[in-house]
Amino acid sequence: MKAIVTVMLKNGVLDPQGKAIGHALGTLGFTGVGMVRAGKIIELELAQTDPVKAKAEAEDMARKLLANTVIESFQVSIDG
Amino acid sequence: MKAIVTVMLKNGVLDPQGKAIGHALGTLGFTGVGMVRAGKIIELELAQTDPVKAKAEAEDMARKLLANTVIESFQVSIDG
Amino acid sequence: MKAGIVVFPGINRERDMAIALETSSGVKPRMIWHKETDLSGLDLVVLPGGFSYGDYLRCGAMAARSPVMGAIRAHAERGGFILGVCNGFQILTEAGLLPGALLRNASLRFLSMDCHLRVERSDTVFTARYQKQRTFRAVMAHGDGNYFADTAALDRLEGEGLVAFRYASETGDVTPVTNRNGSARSIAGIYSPNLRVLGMMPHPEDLVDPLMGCADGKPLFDALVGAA
Amino acid sequence: MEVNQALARSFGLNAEEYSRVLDIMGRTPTLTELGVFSVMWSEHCSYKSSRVWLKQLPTTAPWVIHGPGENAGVVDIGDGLAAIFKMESHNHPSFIEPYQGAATGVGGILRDVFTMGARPVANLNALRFGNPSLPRTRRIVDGVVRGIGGYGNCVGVPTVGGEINFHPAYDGNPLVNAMTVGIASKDKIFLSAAAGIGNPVVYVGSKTGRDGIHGATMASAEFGADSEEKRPTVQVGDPFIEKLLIEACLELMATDAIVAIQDMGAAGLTSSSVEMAGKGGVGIEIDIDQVPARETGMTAYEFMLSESQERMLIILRPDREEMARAIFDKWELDFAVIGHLTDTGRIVVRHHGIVEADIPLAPLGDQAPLYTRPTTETPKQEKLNPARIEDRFGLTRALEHLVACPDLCSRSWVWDQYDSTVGGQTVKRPGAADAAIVKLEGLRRGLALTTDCTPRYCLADPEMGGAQAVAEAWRNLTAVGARPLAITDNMNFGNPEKPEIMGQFAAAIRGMAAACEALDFPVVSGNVSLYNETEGRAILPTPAIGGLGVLDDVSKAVGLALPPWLDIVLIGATKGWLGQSLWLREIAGREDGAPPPVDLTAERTNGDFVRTHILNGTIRACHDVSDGGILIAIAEMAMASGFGARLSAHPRDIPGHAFWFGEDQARYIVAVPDSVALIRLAETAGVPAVRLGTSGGQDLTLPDGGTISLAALKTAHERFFPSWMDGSEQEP
Ligand SMILES: Nc1ncnc2c1ncn2[C@@H]1O[C@H](COP(=O)(O)OP(=O)(O)O)[C@@H](O)[C@H]1O
Ligand SMILES: [Mg+2]
Repeated sequence: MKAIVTVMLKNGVLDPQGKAIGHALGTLGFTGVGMVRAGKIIELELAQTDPVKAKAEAEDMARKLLANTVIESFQVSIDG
Repeated sequence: MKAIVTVMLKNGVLDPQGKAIGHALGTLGFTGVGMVRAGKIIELELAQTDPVKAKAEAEDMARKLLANTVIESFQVSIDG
Repeated sequence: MKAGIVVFPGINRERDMAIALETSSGVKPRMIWHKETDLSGLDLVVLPGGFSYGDYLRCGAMAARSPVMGAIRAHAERGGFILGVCNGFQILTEAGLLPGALLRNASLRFLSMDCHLRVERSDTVFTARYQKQRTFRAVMAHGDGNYFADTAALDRLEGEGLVAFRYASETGDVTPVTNRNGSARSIAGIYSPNLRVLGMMPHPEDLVDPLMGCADGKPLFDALVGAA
Repeated sequence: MEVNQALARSFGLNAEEYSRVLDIMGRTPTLTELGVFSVMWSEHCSYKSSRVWLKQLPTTAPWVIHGPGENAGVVDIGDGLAAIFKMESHNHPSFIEPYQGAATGVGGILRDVFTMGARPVANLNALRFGNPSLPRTRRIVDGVVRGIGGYGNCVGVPTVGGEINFHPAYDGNPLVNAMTVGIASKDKIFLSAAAGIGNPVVYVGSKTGRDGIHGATMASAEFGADSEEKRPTVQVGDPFIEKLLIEACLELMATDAIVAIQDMGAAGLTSSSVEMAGKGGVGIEIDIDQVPARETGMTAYEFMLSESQERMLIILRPDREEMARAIFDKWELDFAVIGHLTDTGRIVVRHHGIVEADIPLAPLGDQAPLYTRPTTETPKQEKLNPARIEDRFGLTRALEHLVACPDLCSRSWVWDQYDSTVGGQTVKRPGAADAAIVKLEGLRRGLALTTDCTPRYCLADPEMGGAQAVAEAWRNLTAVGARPLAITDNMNFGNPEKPEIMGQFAAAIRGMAAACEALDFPVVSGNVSLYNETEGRAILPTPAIGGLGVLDDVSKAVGLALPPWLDIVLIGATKGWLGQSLWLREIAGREDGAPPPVDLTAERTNGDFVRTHILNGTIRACHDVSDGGILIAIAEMAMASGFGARLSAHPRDIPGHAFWFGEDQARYIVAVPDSVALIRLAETAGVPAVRLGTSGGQDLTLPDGGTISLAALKTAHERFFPSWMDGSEQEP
């Protein structure tokens, strides 16, 4: 079972990286680019075969390690 | 229109970060964790309202800047 | 040799580089703003170390796409000399002027320490004042210096003699222990096929003054400025 | 939201302070006004508990150009140059979010220094952490170290020194004190007093978001359902922008455009505008609509209190506005004229055309609360008699144990993550000498830099501890051959409303003042951090000292690495002082006794002697004797060079363990070719000196016959940090 954990900075938290990327896209001539946010994605292969349990497990991992919940929020999706 | 670009290291490129996360999860007592891969996610707000065009645009951005295709592969998805 | 140093936003070793070049040549190098596009008259273009664009996204990614890069590419095609150190090396690979990529250090930590570089060939303008297979001291200061290229590319580099330096012990032994950042085949620097573009991770420019306790980097600049 | 006493209390103003606000305003203040009062009258901005004591510190000397009161201290270092430096704490943010807390701490102190016109040339950091066996401590250390490196490495300022201690008293309250040193031309120092009625007030740097806004407001009802999103967000640093800001400001400072400039530090726009106008005796008007915003829907209150990073406030000459704008455009930074100076003596803040604040500046400053809080003296501890303290360990085992303990083990795991060479001027990097040495570009002149404090001494005897911290900083500068010039301090203490804590503070200041006086080593800048407590338990009193000295010629400096085949000589008197020593804590398991006394006369005589003989080339290596005593000092010297030593017997009237591990002050270990000659010179100068042995070989041979190989010693010394951190390689 594959779990995909997406970790993004919370709204309102400055995202210097996203800002710089947005700026660079502008320099490259891309127009119509609004806010850019950069985050992390972590793909985990889990032995767990029950998707509900796998999700709970990955969420636990996110809380304990993968995300810094002071400034980041996360989302878990399970991919068969 | 929001485009989400996911950038992962290609297979065969060493992913020390993924490995370290796997190791750290083990230390925290999580069992049954197989391969871990770490990547980046970039969320872009685009002025473009046509999802097909938005996707093409984001793919262009990925090729030109967001991913280094020597080591990384990317995927674009469009979200409402 | 007329030298110029490219200043990208966030670069921070351009002053160190200018001091090193001036120490060897007696001439202040030209500082080139990243938006300039005319490099005519220059023999050597240096891409210095630092954190262009904060190293955000990927080290060197944004700088590699800045306006000056077109002129740098043309300079390379003309057979001009280019030295990229640290972030400069990362920019050269991101721009495709040198093969491969620099990944996060294997330890996932920034490495700030001296290292010894083994000189793989001494018949280039960069290394003419060093001895082949001997080492010199340089400063490592990077978070992403882990050189990567696929096996075929690595074989080609080796086969064509384009590996410039390897991480080694003081006496020249290349071992996993001396390869602190985890680089493929301990590679610390590589040349372009015409041997006129050099990219390297460690900093020779921070060790050019005996007052710093070591001037091992000076021969590189002496050789360069003496070459043309 | 209704402004009343309850709200004021939640903003940190007590009833008496709030009634003073009402008196000054003559009406109920607006929310924004209350916000301005609360932050300006906070401990952090007003120094209301500490000011009466801080006044006792000596702050002048012929070489002091600007003492406390400016953004940083300024001293004359010769050749027409000035060193500008300061230390500042970021303790609480580093506990909440270690990486960003430490990173923004570095960013903040950098701005304090370059706002005065200096190019930053060195960073140091004084760190205190809790019990290493707690997983939380490990996480905090990892985050703080990454944060300091992440910011400092990126901005391109070398991190050249610092210190780290562990003690359970810091479990819930680590200390992160960051110091920056910059260099400016002596006649181009920029100050913060605003002047010139009508002059534009210019905002530069990053945009403003809701970062770090006073947490107190969030308790109130108005932020209901979506309070999660409106929580005071952690300040995130952007070292890339800071780097651009440094370059842009220095470029502007090379012109004549700036009348006054100040960084937006704690309390952001409020403190910078109030302080600049207040100091200049002028009024200021700010139009919030012009302030670059990162988020939508922000209120005037939020704009005024935001602690978004990487921002500066500048008063410009009106005719230079376009030129200044062009510079910031070039560096792609925000530049906005957000107001102008007035002759009203008031700060007026407008938002959407509505006056959100209108406060007279003079009473805001003059009537700021000032407290002489009650103090209780720390009871003196008993002097321990070394003869009564049994040594069950022997020298060899104690040495092996001590070099490996968290407080004495190698810190290379830490400094290997800090770029210490960027700039190309670092003569002595971390671990190479008692003070870091950074050369001045193009000159042989250099600065020596150190941070010091021994909190366990300060707890046992705050006055002695305060004096000791200053003396150790002076000694560390002396030990490389530098002439000590001045210090910055960072006073980290618990809750000042407790008499015992205020007593610690007052006593530490007394001790520091005496040492500064005796050593001609004035305080030119500093910072106070109070309320460092968790669940009523205070940290150890920690007056961290950042010392700066100058070397006319850095080639004359010495490091601590022990060269082979030299005589090892101890300078300074030894009584075998074990009270509060690390030997006592780590080997005998006791944390008691009076700390070693500081004899300031001996300190000066011994130090002047050592410096003279470093500069004339006699002394080839030098290390001060501090934590762990003589044997630890020699072991550190040997490990640094890879050459061992053979040590001879000690005086009979002192027990061996007390002689070798006691922590008597004012002492140095020096290596010289001819000890007889040096000792003769010392006698003439009234300086105690005794030969301890000879350097050379691969082993350390102790006077009791015990031998330990340097390789084994080094392995023990270097083990702690890497093995402790193993498994925490996660990214921030
Ligand atoms: N937080 C830190 N950052 C950088 N260097 C540090 C830090 N802590 C300690 N060091 C360096 O480690 C060395 C030893 O530190 P310390 O034991 O405090 O020295 P001393 O006892 O001589 O004052 C010094 O070079 C010091 O600058
Ligand atoms: Mg010392």
